[in-house]
Parts: sequence; structure tokens; C-alpha cells
Amino acid sequence: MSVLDLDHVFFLLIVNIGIAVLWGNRPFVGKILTLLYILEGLSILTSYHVLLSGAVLSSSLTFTVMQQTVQWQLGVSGGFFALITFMAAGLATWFSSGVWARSYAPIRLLHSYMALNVAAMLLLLASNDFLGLFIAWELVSLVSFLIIAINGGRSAKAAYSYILYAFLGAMAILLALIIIWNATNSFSYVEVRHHWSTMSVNRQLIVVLLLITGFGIKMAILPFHRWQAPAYAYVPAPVAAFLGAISSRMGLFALFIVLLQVVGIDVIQTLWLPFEIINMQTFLLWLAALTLIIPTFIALRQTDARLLLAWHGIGQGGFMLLGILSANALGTAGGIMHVFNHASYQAALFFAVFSVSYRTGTADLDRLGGLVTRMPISFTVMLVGIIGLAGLPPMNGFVSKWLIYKALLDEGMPLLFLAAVIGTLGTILSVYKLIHNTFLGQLRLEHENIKEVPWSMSIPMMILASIVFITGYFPGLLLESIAAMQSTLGISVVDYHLGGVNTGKGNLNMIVVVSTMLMAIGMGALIFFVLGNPRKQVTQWDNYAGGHFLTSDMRYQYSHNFYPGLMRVISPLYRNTIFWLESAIVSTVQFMAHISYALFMQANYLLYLILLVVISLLWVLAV
Amino acid sequence: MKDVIPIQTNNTETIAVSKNSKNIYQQAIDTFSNFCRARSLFVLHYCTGCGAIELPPAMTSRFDMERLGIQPMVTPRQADILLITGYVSIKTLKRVILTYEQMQGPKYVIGICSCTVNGGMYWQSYATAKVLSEYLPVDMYIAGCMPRPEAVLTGLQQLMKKIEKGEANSWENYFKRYDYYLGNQQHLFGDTWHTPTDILEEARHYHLYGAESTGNNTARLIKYTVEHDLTKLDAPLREKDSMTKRGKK
Amino acid sequence: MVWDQDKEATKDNYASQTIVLDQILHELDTLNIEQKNNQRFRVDVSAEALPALLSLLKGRAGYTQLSAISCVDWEDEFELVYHLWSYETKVLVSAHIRIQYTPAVYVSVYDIYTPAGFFERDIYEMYGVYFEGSPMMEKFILTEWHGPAPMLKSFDTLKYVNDMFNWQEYQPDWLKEIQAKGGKVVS
Amino acid sequence: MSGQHIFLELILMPLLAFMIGLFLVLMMRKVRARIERRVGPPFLQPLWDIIKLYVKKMQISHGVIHDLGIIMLLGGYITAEVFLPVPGMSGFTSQGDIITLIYLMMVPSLGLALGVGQCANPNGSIGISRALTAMLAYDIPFIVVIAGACLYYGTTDLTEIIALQKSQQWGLLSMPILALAGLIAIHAMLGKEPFEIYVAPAEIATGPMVEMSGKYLGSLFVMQCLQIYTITVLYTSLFLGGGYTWFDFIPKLFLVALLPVMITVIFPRYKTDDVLRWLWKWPTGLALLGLAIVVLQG
Amino acid sequence: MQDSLILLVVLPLLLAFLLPVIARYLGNLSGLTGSLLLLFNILLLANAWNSVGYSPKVILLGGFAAPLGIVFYIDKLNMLFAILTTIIALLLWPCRTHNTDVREYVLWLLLLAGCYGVILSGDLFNIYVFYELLAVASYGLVTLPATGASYIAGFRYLMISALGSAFALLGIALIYSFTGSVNIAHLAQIIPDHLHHIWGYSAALLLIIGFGVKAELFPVNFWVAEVYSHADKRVTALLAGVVSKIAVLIILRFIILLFPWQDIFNFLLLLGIIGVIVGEFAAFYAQDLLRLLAFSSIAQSGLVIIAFACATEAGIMAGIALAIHHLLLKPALFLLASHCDRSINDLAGLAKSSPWASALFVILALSLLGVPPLPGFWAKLLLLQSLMAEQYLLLLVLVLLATIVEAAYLFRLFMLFYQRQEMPEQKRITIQGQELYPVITLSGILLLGLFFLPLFMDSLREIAMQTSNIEAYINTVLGKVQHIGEGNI
Repeated sequence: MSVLDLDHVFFLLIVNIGIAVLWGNRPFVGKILTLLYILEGLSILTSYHVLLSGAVLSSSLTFTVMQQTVQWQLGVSGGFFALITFMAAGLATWFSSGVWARSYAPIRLLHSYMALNVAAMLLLLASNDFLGLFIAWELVSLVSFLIIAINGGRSAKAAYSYILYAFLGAMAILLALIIIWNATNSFSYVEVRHHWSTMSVNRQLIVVLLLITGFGIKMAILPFHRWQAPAYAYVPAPVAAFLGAISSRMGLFALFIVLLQVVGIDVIQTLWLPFEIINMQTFLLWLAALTLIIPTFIALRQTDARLLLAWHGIGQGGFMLLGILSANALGTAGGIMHVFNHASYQAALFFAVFSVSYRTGTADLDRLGGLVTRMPISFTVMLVGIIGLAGLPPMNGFVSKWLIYKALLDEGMPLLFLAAVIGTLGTILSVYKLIHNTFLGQLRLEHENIKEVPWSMSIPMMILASIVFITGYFPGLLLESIAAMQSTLGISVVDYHLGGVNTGKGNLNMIVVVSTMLMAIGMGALIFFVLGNPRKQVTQWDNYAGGHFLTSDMRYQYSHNFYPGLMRVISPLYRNTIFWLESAIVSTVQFMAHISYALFMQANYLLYLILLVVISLLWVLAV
Repeated sequence: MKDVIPIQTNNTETIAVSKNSKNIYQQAIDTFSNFCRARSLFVLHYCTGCGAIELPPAMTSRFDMERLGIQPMVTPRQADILLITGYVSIKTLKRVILTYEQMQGPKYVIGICSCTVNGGMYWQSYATAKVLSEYLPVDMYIAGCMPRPEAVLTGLQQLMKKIEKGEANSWENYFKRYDYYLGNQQHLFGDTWHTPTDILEEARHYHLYGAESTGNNTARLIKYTVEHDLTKLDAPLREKDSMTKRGKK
Repeated sequence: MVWDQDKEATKDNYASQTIVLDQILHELDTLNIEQKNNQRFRVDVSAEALPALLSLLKGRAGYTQLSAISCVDWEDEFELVYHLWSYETKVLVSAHIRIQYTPAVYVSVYDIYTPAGFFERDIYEMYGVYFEGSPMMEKFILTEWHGPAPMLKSFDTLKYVNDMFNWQEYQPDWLKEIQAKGGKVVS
Repeated sequence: MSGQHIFLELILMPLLAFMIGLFLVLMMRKVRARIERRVGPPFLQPLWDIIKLYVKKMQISHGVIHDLGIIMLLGGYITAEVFLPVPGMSGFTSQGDIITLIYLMMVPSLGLALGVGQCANPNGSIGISRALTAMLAYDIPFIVVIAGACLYYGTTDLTEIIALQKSQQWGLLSMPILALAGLIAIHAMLGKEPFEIYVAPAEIATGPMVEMSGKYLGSLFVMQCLQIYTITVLYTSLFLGGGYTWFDFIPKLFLVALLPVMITVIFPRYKTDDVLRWLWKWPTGLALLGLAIVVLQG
Repeated sequence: MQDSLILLVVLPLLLAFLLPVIARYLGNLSGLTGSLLLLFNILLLANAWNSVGYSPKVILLGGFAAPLGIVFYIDKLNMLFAILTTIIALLLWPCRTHNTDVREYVLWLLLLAGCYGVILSGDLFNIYVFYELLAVASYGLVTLPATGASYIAGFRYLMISALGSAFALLGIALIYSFTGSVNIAHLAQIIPDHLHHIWGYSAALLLIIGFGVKAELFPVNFWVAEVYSHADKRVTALLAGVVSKIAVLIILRFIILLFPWQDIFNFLLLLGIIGVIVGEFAAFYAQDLLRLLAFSSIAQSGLVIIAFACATEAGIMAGIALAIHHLLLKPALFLLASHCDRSINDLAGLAKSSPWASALFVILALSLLGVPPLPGFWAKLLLLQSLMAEQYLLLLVLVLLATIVEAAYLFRLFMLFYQRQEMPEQKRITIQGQELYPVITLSGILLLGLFFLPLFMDSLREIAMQTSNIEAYINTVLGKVQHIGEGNI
């Protein structure tokens, strides 16, 4: 296959948008769009070896304004993220192309907004100077506003709060851009990196803080995380999977490029917050650690499965940032790999939750239970997903978590290692609550004749689950492109092999670990099935209840308030300070608006004018 | 040791399994497994009556059941021996039968106190079941109006010897002669009496389906099950009243 | 000494209380009082007057507790005994009434003393006496029993047990040895 | 590392682990009995229990996931065994380090949780929710201890840690406070008395094991043996310099297992939130103190 | 040929006076004559544009030399604004076919004459005269709809601009008393160094406040909300778009040529930023669409004033870019909003009844907001760069915060437009096609401008350079005294 450059991909994207907008609600169009996405992914994959060697996919989309040439070309890091985007978009459209489409009225809107989103994201991934980055950034925020607000009602409110946060971020980035422009009067990364030291130290500090605020908002870093959970939870299934998988990672990509390539991690280490309290890197790491812990423990209290997963998306975003900023080859590799891993199992989990709500009509954990016998495929996908999300060995989530833990330990940050582990433990607790309340336990009467979701919805789920397992088994597939990314960014490269990583002090070979697990499970099965006598399956009523005859009017299931002991101990810690901060700001704005409106509606304006004139005259005469 | 009165129940004559029908390996495995079964017994003492107070001293430092390999267990699923201690009222008998059926074979029932033998002190009461072995296959009776711990231990040791010799498989009778037991139970609780565990299907699954497993009693039950379609999930809800208030003769 | 002094206090208020008790008891003409000892009274009252007596005793004489209701089956009629206890005077008053055998129905005193509900239910289960107005008139203990009221004299438990249950031979090995040596079980 | 050698070790290590585990469980029950002035179980009692459970004729299961959970349980610990450094056999210790081991030990608890979930018994679900809460409670001090140890040794590979301890001094002597905190954390990890909130026989009918009968319960006993073995080996290789030869390795294991048992027998059971509060206060405090010392020593 | 530019002012005045007579004969078609005139103006300006190409020209009225005679100064900036005024006036020309009112056309023509006069004249008093002509014409236009509200608004507008004119006149008198001349070029030589004292400052303040009324400068823009929401929509568009920008142009001339002192710049910056913030917040609170647009135009002109106030070349360039962008955009928005003069909540679901109008509204509002690919972003980028060059960090932050508030109320509007449920039958608003033409042309100009962005930016830089060098201004006006008629180009 000839090396396709970026124009082909852009062309395909435009075709995508065209088809989605014109014939969005035709039945077969979903499949065509999925094929298109996959085609785009393949086109990047075919020219991927070029990217790996450090070259760049150039595109003819350039223009010069104010002596600045803005050019779009796709590097290896952009390519990696683009692959994830196309994977997520392709599978999401596949999920929505089958039977599900008939159950969702504005399907045309969904397809067109999805196509617009993918195009905007590719534009962002391909930008390689600040101006191009900002233009693409604004487009991405606008288009994701559209896709979040697709369901109206609750999601429209969430979209409105999102767009306000997005504009706050955009203005922060614009301010940073302007300050950079003033110092280096050019927007290209190379120039900026070259002239970076000309800026005064506290000017550098302001720029870095502004950039982190701007990109952090999209990534839902701690103080700005309140918009993401409702925004990603109340949207239809494919949108939730797509957003959960990749949309908030655009902020991470931009931060990754800006902080590591342009500013450089060594500069961040030298920058000190005012009064020499803490250097910038430690401040960011602790911010990331808090972003990991607090949303995860908020997720623990949710009773709606979609909200639980959305809060976990925020938590894992913090985990990725922790990896990227750890200034260690393993850490950055772990951070980027976690982007891919999280994309795969978050999408799988969203699909599983939505297929349950497609069949039972609700995603509320208190009104589900015992569906494993009726929906086995969704159960296996959710099982693979939660093992990935919790980061347990056979799945890929473990590899990236291991890399980040190893980096934190090697860098000598034990307390951060502890914070990361607390986050992971919180995840394990809440994912078990998710799978227990939906699939395990007593089956409800009204769910007796529930069937599995149709193939068009379960195949994408299974593909994602297999991706999670395969990349867990052979992490080398990902590490190869991550190493290439690290070399293009000029940071220390991780030495990898197909099975994992060999550092001097404690290495990981996932091929050995996973094959031993499979062998051990084989031995366990052997012991269990051969040595023991044949087993007999019993109904859910044949259960020990202290001699009481089980009747189905009194539900024999424990699912509400799943961790009472833990909640009693940690509930004083939930003070949602950020919520009060946010509503305080909103009320001040409304108050000032009221005052200024009243100012203009004055009846006797002339009196005040004359008074003003008299005062100014007096002032002039007095001086 | 005078007052230890282990007695041999009459209706538990097991259909003697001829030893040489199985091959050598099978026999070796059986003997070894009986050896282990004898050495490790998990006891669920269902304190139906007053005899239960004798068991804690049997477990604590003076008599220490654990040295015989016997451990107390909480749920029927994990238990081998079901100790019925004291009088069994009709209401409790229903729960005892449910617990017995939830236990896993090879399981053994020991009736402690004479109330389980022939009704004991409450022999003429309208509310108590007189002979336990009519409703459950009982392996061992330990008579005495509350036998002392030594009696209980001796009884257990004798049961262990029987298990080791492989003779203590009266639990199979429950499957093989289920009709007899069901008849007695229906006699007390009424024709529509049944428990969540499907004994006949389990008998077929464990190849213990004898000639006497079904008879007219089970026929009545099967007809009732088919009629009320008890396999559906909401069956227990429809059967809610019938289970507890069964018993119209 | 404390104990005695406490005794003194109860003695004089006991005196005042008994005066009140006497006045009440004399108000109702159709009852005769018999004093068993200084802490027990037996009052025989007609069936209709019982609720009035109970409310009087509860209201004015401080008899806050209805300890129990017992029932006696005289084969031609039932006798219901209401045991009332006052914590101040520490005097037990047991009011005896007689109701007809068939139909065994009487009015419930649930609205005066709520614990009466439990006692009446037991009597209903065991003797078949139905108390109108009590909210708890359904089987609680003998849910499995569908025969006649078991405590009635007319119900022959021995006959029921003999035809309902069968017995098992009691041939312990040790008994065989003793019988071999000429001994036997003394019945 | 020829192929058969590896295959032999793959079989031998779990088997060895199981045997030592059996004797550890026996030791625990014997010590408990002796402290309660009882005779205690016969020599091979744990083995008889397991075999009796396996050869029970009626095995009740609640579904495929119930069996899958138990298999995952056994598989998880067998894998962990292969990665543990044992004198004479290296197995795959070079391929995975201590962080992998901690996570491998979480896989069985997840497997058990799934199996119990399928049993559809609320006693089991309450037991699992308490087990996971306890895991959250004891894992924090344990992780701080591990972080401190790895920081002190500079590596997370167990064989290297043992080699370091052989050349220098035992972890116990260089980091006494961390060792103590580790011991308390291990005690909680074993799920023994004061922290035995998830198998509370009186309250929730042995929690997760309520519907486990026959070979399911047998596998849980096997898991208990493997669990005690894994935890004690992990502790010895971190703080007691691992095993030079089998003769000094096994006494170390028994010593490490002995101390928690002593405490277990005397104590009643904590409530769930007391377990959380206690474990987050004393052992975590100790561990953080030890960590501070290790960091200050530089 | 550039002398012919005088016709720009003369012709509209002539036609204005002749129109009542023409109307008697042509009746309804009299409106067409106005548009014909505008077409002629465009042609006039077009060929004048390339002639004045490189160096600014001067027209001496009546042949008198500069310091005494009345002078018309023509350079790129003035020409640009003149052309834009004509284009907007042509698009907004009220060519109704029935119930036309000849007075409306007369007032429009007077207004236009005033505008041209103000843009071109280089003489202080002359600017004041045309400014008055402009003001009077706008009073008439504002009160044309003859509704109660428009009378009140007109009265309030009259009172404030009367006050403003008084200030301006006082300022001119002050300057004249000190320098003895009213010619800007001549003054430009004298004032900067001689009048650099309190009297100079007060004169400057008086002039700025005086001309600030039309430029919607903060303390004197109380009339904006009432007038823009109650006057006829075309008039509002013209006032908001063109007239306010011309007033700001005058202030730009003053602060560059006459009062180039830092205190004045700071004063203007202060008024500008207050105008922006108060405008944005008032718009956030506004209940109905027209008031919302009025307040947002206050904010926008505040931005233009800030840009001009940092009197560097980049500042001027940013100011011009912003002015042009707002000049093209706001009339379109006002026309779109012409039917929605009821409270915002009644507009829910507008997208269903008039999809094209709401789509256009969204695009234009986004450009107003400064969302990148649209022209608004480049204008705002220039502004931010110029502010940064002057190290006004606080101003920068305030402008960005104001944009966030702007985003808040605009997106609230979009959410209302695109709500699911239909508008109730009787309150349905459907904007017909023919009203959309001017809007479409305006947005077409804006969006096409995107493609010629680099070219557009360079020409803007030239204009800014030309306006900022004062010597060129002075010696063109004073140096080569050249009479009308000689016409040496």
C-alpha cells in the first residue's frame, strides 16, 4: 500500500461527515460509517512504520497569517492517539448501526456529530504549532458540546456547564499563547522551546499554570472535574463509550505535547511555586494523585452505573497524568499506555452497562441483579472490563499501572505510590459493586425472560474485550509505538520487549505472567473438575436462609449501600467543597450582572451625569 | 459409661452393596475416601431442643471433639453430620427437613436425646414428631434425657467406625426410599408439601434412583408440581402461603 | 432500716389506695369480692360488666398492667380470669367471669389493655374462644395444626397421638443382654 | 533453565507450597487448641478435611461463574507460588517483581468475590463487601511497608532483595519498625480473629463460604493453605532474608505464621469500621514512621 | 480626481432637499433615488481609492490655505470607513414599496451626509458641525416608529447627546482660545507640547466625552439599550454598526494627533474596560434579545476603544480590525433579531420554525465571541497581542473573562433556540426570505474575508502605519498648500 499521507485521511473524514449529515437516518448508513472509520484507521496503520521511524505524515492544509505558517502534520504521538480515536469511533458507530439505531430517534444527529468529533480530534492531533493547536482545540470543545447535548434535558444542562468550563480553559490557553507570542513572537513549537528561557521565571510559571488549567479542564483535573461525570453519563451508549474512551484524553495529548516537547520536563522540575513551597512537578503529581483518589471514592458512592463509570474516567485521567509527569522512562510509557488501555476497557464497560439498560430499561444498580444467567456475553465483557479497570494481571490495565508504580518507586516518591495504590483499591471496590449489583445475586422477577443483546451490539463489545486481553498479553505491541513517541519527544526511552519491560531492578514479562496464569487456571480446573465429584446446578431459591423458605416477594439480595462500614468511616470526608466554590462563582456573576443591568436602567441618568461632570470639574480645579 | 445407650434403628437396613462389583482401583479409592470421611467430620448441631447444651462441653478443652477431627460448622452446605438434639415439633420438623435436604451426601443424622427416639418426655403431645427416623434416615440415636458429652462422643466415635467400614450410607435411603419418607412427611404436612430442592431429580443425578424412590406419594407431588408449574421463577411467591400453612389432610 | 422505712411508706399509701379500691368495688353491685390475702383480691363479675370494671380499675385505681388472661374449660362453660396488677398498691386483682361454651365468643378488651391481644390470641388458638374486636385473631403458634383446639378437654390427645404417629421398637443391644440374664424393663 | 526444569518447577512449587501450607494450617489449629488447653486436631487433619470435601458425593453449584470463581481462586495462588523465591528453585521470579505479586494475590480474592456473587446469598455478598473493605484497610499499611522496603533496597525484584539481605543484614534488623508494621498488616491479610470480619460465623454464617459445599469448600481450604504460605514467604523474603536452605526457610515461615496466631486466639472480632479505623491508625502510622526513617537515611 | 470626493457630502444634502419635491412626482419610487445615489457614491469612492493609493490627499474647500480654510483630509483609513458606511447604508436602505414616508429618506440622507462629513473633514469645528448634523438626523430616525417607547428612548438619546455636544463645543472653544486655530494639522503641531497642562487635559476630556456619546463610551452610553431596542431595526443596525464606529474614528484621530499623552490613554483604557465588563454583565442579565444585542455592542465598542487607546501601530490595527468586524456583524444580528422583540424564553425552539435564521445567528454570534476559524478570532487575537505588547496584563485578563461571560449568555441563547419542543402556534416567528438578503450578504462578506485573510491583514497593517505617522498628516495638510482646481496629483 502506498504511503497515504494526511490528505487522504482528511478527505475520508469529509466524506464521513457528508454521508452522516445527508443520509444519517438510513438503516445501512451506520455500517458504511463504521467501515469508513476502520478504513481511516487502516490508512494510518499502513503508514505507521513511517511514523515509527520518526517521519511525519504531512498534509496540504496550511496557511500563513501574520508571518506565521500554520501547518498540519501527524507525528507518531498524533498517530497513536488517532488510532485510538478511530478504534473508539468505529466500534461506537458499529454499536449504534444495528438494532439499537431503531430505538434512538435522532440517529442522524448522532452520526453527524460523531463524524464531526472525529474530524476535529484528528485536526487537533495533527496540529504542530500553538495557533493550529488552539484552533483545533476550540473546534473540539464546540463539537463535543454538540455531542454531549444530544439527549436534551439533563445532558443539555451538563453540556452547558461543560461549554462554560471549556471556554474558561480556552481563554486560559489563549492568554498563555499571547504571553508566549510576546516573548518569542512565533507560535511554532521549535521556536518557542528555543526562546523559552528568555521569559522571566514567574512569567514561565504563569504560562505553565495557564496551559495546565486550559488543557486540564478537558481532562477534568481536580478543581475542574465537576462537569465531566454528568456530561459523560447521560448521553446515549455509543457517545458515552466514545467520550469516555478518548474525548477527555485530547487534553492529555495536548498537555503531553506542550509540557514534554515544548516546555520540557526539566524546566517544570526547576519551576517553583511562589514562596518556594513546592516545585511545579511535585505540585502537578499531587494534583494528579488527588484527581485519582477523590473521583474514584465519589464513584464508590454512586448508585447509577453510568455515573460510576464516568467518575472512574476522571480518576483514571489523573492516573495517566501521574504517569506522564513522573519524568521517568517507565512512567511516561505507563502514562501513555494507560490512555490506550483505559480507552479499550472504558468503552467496553460503557457498552456492557448500556446493553444492560437497553434490555432492562434501567442502569440503576439498586434495581438490577442476577442477570449473568440471562446475558452471559455482556457479563464476560464487563468482567474483562472491570479486571482491566481494576488493573489486575491478565488484562492490559495491569501493565500500565505496573509501569507507573515502578516509575514512582524508582523516582523515590513512596507517598505518591501509596496514593496511586489507594486509588486502585478504591477502583477495585467500586468495580466489584458494579458487577455484583448488575449481574450477580438474585435475578428479579421482571427480568426472568431477558435475552442477550443482538449481535450488532455484542460484537463490538467482544472485540474491545479481546483487545483488552491481547494488549495485556503482549504489551510490546503498544510499547513499540510509545518508545518511538518518547524518542520523537526527546525524553528517555523505555527498553521494551514483546512481553513487557526489563529494568535492572525488577522487570515484568507479561507473556510469562499470563501464560503461567492460564496454566495455573488450567491446573485449578483440572483439580476442581477431575478430582471432585460431578456437580449439580441448583435454582436460586435453594439457598441457605437459616431454615427459612425463600419466597420471591421478600427480595433476598444485598445491593444497596454496598460498603456500609467504609462509608461510615469516610463519609465525613465528602464535603464537596468544589461544588460550593462553583455555585459561589455563579451567584457572584449573576449578582454583578443584575447590578450592571440596573445601572443602565436608571431613570434619572441625567442627574448622575451632571453630578459626574461637576465632580470632575471640581477635581480638575482642585488639582 | 453406663448410661450410653447406642441403639440400632430398624428401618435403616441398607441394601448391602456387594463389595466385589467394582474394580480394584474403585475399591482402593472408596476405602481411602471412607478413611478420610471418618477422620474429618463437620457437625451442624441444629439446636431443636434442650439436648444442644451438651455439645459445647464436647468441643471445649475437657472433651475436645477436634482431636477426633470433628469441627462445628454453621451452614448445612458445609456440614456432614446433622445433630438433632431434643424434641422436634412439627413446625421445626419442616425446617429440619429443609436443612437436611440442603446438606451434601454422604451425610449423617444423629438423634440425640430420647425425644428423637420415641417421643421421649413429650410422647403424648399433639405437636411433636415422635419417631425421627420416619421423616429422615437417622444413622445413630444417642438416647438419654440429655446424654452427657461422653455419650455424645462415644456415639460419634461409633459413627466414625461405621463410616470407616463404609456402612453409614443411610443417606442414600432418603433418595432410594424417598416415597416412604415423603409419605410420612405428607401425612404430617399435607399433600402439597415440597421443599425447593428437587429430590427426585437429584436422585437421578447421583444415580441413587431406586425402585422405591417413587410411589403414589411422589406421584401426587409430581402432579401438583406440574399443575402449579413450580419451575417458574415466581413459583415460591405463588406458593408462599401453601408452604407454611400446608397440612390440610 | 432503709428497707423498713420504705415499707412504712407503702403501708400508709396502701391504706389510702384500698379505700379507693373499696369505693370502686362497691360501686358495681353485681360483683362479690373475696380477699385472699393483703395483696390478692378475687372478684367475680358478670361477663357484661367486665369491661367497665377493667376501665374503672385502670382509670381510677392505678391498675396499669393486665398481667395475663387465663381460661378454664369447665366443659359446659368457659371461665376467663383477668389478672390485674397495680405497681403502687402492689395488689393483684383477678377478675373471674364465666362465658357460655358454644358459641365460645367474648368481647376483646384490646382497646383497654393492648397486651390483651396476645393473651386473647393464645386462648383463641388453644381453646377456640373467639374475641371480637381483637386485631390479632389468626393462628400464630399452631400454624401447622388444623385440628380442633388442642387444650379443650373434649380433645383426647392420647387417642390423636396413637392414631397419628406410630412407635418404634426399642430393642437396644444392652437390653438384650440383661433380658438374657433374666432382667426386664419395669414399665 | 532448560524446558523440563521449568516444567518440573511449575509443578513442584505449587505442590510444595500446598504441603507447607497444610502444615502451617495444622500448626495454627494446634497452637489455637493448645492455648485453649485442648488436645488439638490429629497430625494430618487439614489434609483429611480437604480430601473428605473433595470426595463428597453431592456437589452443589450455583452456576458456571461459581465454578469459574473457584478455579480463578486456585489459579491465582498457583501463579503467585511460581513467582515466589524459594531456596533452590528460581521459577519465574526474574520475570515478575513484588508489585506483580501483590496484584497476583488480589486476583484470587476477586475470583472468590465473583463465585460468591453467583451464589446469590446476601450473607455471601455482605461477607465479600466486608472482605473488600478489609482489603482496603490492610493494604494501605502493607503498601507503605513494601514501598519502604523497595526504597531501602533500591529494587523491587525479590531475588535481588534476598541477595542484598544475604550480603548486608536482614531487613528485620535494618528496618525494625517497618517489619513490625508489616507483621500487623500480614496478620490482617490472613483474615485471622481480630480482623476476621468477613468470615463472621455468628453474624453472616461464614460470609463468603455460606454456599460453598464439597469441593468448593475444599478449594477454599486449599486456598487458605496457599495464602498462608504465600504471605509468609513474601514476609520472610522481605524482612528475614529469604531462605538460604530449606532447613532455615521453613522454621522462618512457621515463626512468621506463629506470631499472628498467638494474637488471634485471644482476641474477639472487631466491627468493620473499627477494623478500618484501627488498621489506618496504628500499623499505618508505624509504617509511615518506618518509611520516614528509610527516606531520611537516604 | 480626488476633489470629486466633496460630492460625497454635497450630493446627499442636495438630494435630501430635493426629495420632497421628487416624491410628489415619483411617489413610492423616491426611495430608489437614495439607493442610486449610494451606488454612485461607491463608484466615486472606488476610483478615488486607487488614486489616493500611496499618499494621503487634502482638499482645500474654497481654495483657502490650511490653517484658515476648511480642509478635507483623505487617507486610506477615511476612505475605508467611507466605503464601509456606504455599503452598509446601501444594504440597510429602507426600500419599501408601500406606505413610504419621504421624511425617513430625507433623514437617512442627512445622516449619511453627516457621516461622510465627519469621516473626511480635517477641521475640528467642521467635524463638530457634521457631528451635529449626524446627531439631529439620528434623533429623527430614532423616533420614526412613533411608539411611546421610541419617544422616550429618543428623548433620552437627545438629552445625553445634547450634553455631549455641549461638552464638545466647550472643548473646541477652549482649544481655540488657547491656540487660535481649529485646523487639526495645525493644532497637531501646537497642542502636544504647548497645551500639556491642565487646560489641555480638560479640553481633551471634554472632546472625548463629547464625541464619546455616539462611540458608546462608558459614562455616556445610557441611551444605547433603550434606543437600540425600540428604534426601527434598520436604524438601530446603522447606528450600532456605522455611526458608533465613526465616532470612535474621531476619538482615534484626536488621541493620535492632538492629545498623544499617556494619561489620556489610561483614561480611555479605563473607560473602555469598564464599558466592556459592564456591557457583558448587563447582556448576561438582559431578558430580551434586542437589549442583549445592544449591551453586547456596548461591550464590543468598548473593546475597539481599548484597542485604539493603546496608541501603538498594532493597537490601531487591532482597533480597525475589530471595528470592521463589528461594523459588518452587528447590523446582521440586529436584522435577524428584528422579529424577536419579546423575552428570551418565548424564543425557545426558534430553530424549528426558522432554521436558516437561527443557524446564521449562531455562526455570527460565534464569530462575535471569537471562536477561532471565524474572523472574530483574528480580530480579538490582534487586540490581545497589542495589549500584551503594552504589558497591560490585567486588561488582558479582564477582556478574556468578559469573553467567558459573553460565551455564557450566547450559549444560553443557542440552547434555547435548539430546544426540542415546538414553539406554540400563535407565537411562532418565521423570518421570511427577503429580509434575510442583507444578512446573507453581510455574513458572506465576513466569511469570504476568511479566505483572503493574509491579504486583508497586510492591507490593514499599511492603513495602521499610515494613520499613525503624524508628520505625514501635518505636512500633507500644511506643507504643500494646494488649491482646488490645480489638482496636481
